[in-house]
Amino acid sequence: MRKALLFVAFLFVSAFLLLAASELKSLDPQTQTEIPRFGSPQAVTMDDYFIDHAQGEIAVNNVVTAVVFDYRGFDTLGEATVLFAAVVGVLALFRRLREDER
Amino acid sequence: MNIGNLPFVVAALLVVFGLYTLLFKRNLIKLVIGITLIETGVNLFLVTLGYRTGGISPIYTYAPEAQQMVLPTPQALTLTSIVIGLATTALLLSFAVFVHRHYGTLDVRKVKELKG
Amino acid sequence: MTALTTHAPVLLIAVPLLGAFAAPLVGKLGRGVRNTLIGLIVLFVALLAALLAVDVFGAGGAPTVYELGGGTFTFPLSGGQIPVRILFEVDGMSAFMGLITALIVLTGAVFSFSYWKERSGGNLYFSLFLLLTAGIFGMQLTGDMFNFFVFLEITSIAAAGLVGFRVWLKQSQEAGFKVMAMYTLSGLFVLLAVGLLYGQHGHLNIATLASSITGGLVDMIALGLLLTGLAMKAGAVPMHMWAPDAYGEAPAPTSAVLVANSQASLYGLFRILFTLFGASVSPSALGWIVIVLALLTIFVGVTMALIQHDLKRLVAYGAVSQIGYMMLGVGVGLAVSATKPGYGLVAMQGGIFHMLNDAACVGLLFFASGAVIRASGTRDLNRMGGLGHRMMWTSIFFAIGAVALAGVPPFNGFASKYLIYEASFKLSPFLAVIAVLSSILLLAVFVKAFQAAFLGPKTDATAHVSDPSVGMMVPMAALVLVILVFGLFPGFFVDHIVTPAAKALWLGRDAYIGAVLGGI
Amino acid sequence: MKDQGMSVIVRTITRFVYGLIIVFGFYVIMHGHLTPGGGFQGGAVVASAFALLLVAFGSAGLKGRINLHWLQSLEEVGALAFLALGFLGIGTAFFYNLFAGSGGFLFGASVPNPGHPNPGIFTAGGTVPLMNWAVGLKVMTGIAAVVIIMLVGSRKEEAE
Repeated sequence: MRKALLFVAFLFVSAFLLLAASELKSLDPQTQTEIPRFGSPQAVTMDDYFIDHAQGEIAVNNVVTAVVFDYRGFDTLGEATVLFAAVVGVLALFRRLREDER
Repeated sequence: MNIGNLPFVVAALLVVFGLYTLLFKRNLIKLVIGITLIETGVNLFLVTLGYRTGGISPIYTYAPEAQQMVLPTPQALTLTSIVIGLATTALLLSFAVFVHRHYGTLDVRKVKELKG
Repeated sequence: MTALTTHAPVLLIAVPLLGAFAAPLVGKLGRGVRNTLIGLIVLFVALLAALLAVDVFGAGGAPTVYELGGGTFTFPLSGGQIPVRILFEVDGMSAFMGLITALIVLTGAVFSFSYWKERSGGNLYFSLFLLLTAGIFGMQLTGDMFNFFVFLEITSIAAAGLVGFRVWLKQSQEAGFKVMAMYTLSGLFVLLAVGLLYGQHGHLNIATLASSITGGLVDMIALGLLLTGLAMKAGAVPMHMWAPDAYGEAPAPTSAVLVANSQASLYGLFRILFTLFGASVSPSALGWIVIVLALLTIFVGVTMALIQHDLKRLVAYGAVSQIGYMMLGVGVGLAVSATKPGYGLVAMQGGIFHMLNDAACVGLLFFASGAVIRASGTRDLNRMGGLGHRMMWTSIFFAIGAVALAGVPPFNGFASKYLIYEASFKLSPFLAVIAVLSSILLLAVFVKAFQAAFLGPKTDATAHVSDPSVGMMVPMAALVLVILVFGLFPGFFVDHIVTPAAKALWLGRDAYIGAVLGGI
Repeated sequence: MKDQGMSVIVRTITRFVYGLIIVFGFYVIMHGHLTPGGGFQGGAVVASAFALLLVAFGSAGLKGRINLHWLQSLEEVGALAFLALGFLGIGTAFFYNLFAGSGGFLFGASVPNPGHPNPGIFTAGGTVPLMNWAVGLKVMTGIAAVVIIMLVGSRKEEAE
């Protein structure tokens, strides 16, 4: 019974997710009609800024690297920290224990 | 349904598969696989958000002149979230190893010391 | 000095990170050197948080912005331009949360020095401890959605590592897996929501997003995902399964920091409800959702605490129920924030003041129960008894923490809970009745636990126990001091630190956006 | 056959290939600011070479080749270097790119005619290439350490 209810809820959620994903829209700049979102992002001010200014400001050809290490560099520090935390966590779990701790 | 948004639908489908695995599987390793599937779906969704039809990758080294480029931010975000996913998966699998060491099983119905 | 205050938001994160990266290397030189380093770093961080709070509250809680890697922009930005770099935005609420974290981290680290002395893996333990600290500070200070997600994940991984740190206990491994899975799931919800918001609006800064969110379908899906994910991470009731396991199985000092972590998620939730979606979604509907979650959390937390036999787990359920009181206060404030009557601000003050009080009381209770379990060698209340004769100070501290958490008048828990009762009664008497009854039940729970653990005749089993060493007594005494001071002079603190924080959240949406976009 | 790794074919090919994989990884790290890739990707490539060694030769084959304590210390050094590079610009703001376009000898060149394709200037980018190196060091040692610990740790359990 509980499993059946769970399954119905799951079907509901997944139908909602799939529909929502397929119905993402954006506005065609020329014709002002709604077109599928994929392939034509709408709000691109920030990204166009990166593409236009990465070479001038950071002197880097690879715009993604400019974003990763400079414009959003603190995210990358956080990401390196996450990896460090995972390594420390795994090391801690597999560490050598003292005799009285086994 | 809108066929133009097929990549988003595929990403959502991966999330749905992951949710199914999380809800209906009883093995710790399979739960980890479910979480990884959701992660992959979300990453795919992020990276497809930035695609511009006919755009080239946002790198100026030997690029064709005056071509439209795809958005760089989603790629940076995806890179970050992939590494985070790697880290969480590593820790989850280590916990699974230790649960197996203590309980002798990976079945969630038998790993139930903490209840109530 | 001015340079220190300017860079305070980033130093609060970078300095603990420095300690976390250096701890395993420095630890090779010996335990004393490592403890000195950790102590200095934690002290520096606490002073910095206090300095930041003085600075922000001196300006009445108005937001200040720090641009990472800046140099090309000045604030406020000229019209039409959007911030492209990561911004930190500190207003009264962030500074207030920073104070709570600093208090808990300082006492927790000092307690850990003694608590973890005879255990293996101290270097890794303190490394994870400082990573958790940095993550909590980051969640509270950042002004960028994706950056918030990154810090959320840092706290997730560090917290799960700490929960499973005592590898030889089978329960800790089960709890660790559960916590990691739930935290990852909540993080993925937040990431999906951030992706949706980015795809719709094209930026990631909270202030710019807040000014461009209109409340369309995609925005509402993102709101639902954020609400679910952050309530899950805070331990609100339908998603609370991990919380008692985590608080109960983690080493005692880190249980207190885990509570601060839950409060940081709660802060993120409030920031999203008030600032990000404050103008586009009906606040009364959102407020009632939060109130219902809060009532469930209070009720389930207290009733589950009633049936526990495990001292640490009992305190853990108490901590879960207190999350509900904070949500109740802020939820009432949110529900009436469209008309902004006087009691709405009182509710906000109550909910926010209770965060500070809860951190102090729950921290004290976790420390005391950790000391008791360490001394008696058992966690089962039925096998304890008579510990009060030999652990007099610990029992007094436990009693003070318990009555303060349950909201008995001269202590600080009463000061904040009274504000919550008063304001929620004005919205609906039913809410106040449930809140008061649950507080009385919580008092009964703690009386039972106190009686089972500390009272009773001296037995042979308790002959060898004694009060813990000075290193563990000092942090407990410090928290008792905090509880007494806040309980005896609540008016001063409500006026000077709680009201600016509440106003920053309740009324400060335009100021928060204006600090980035220049008064739109 | 216990813990001896895989067949002789795999071991021979691994001996030829793993050096090439490491060199390719270092190339990806070094040219992160010019071509696709960067510190994370290159670090992951180098770590995959360690994982290949581990699979081919078993945990016994790793003895004498890789020292876990060294890996751990190097990872911490990489993380500290990354943080220190962030602290370099604290005169302006944390993570301020101090060297970019400064004309200094440490990656200080600036790009002529920005906004247009070029063959790539290796000495440009300021702190970005340095951060690539720091992150690359961190990621290669970190992932290698995780893989080795998890494999050796769970092997030990089977032996008991």
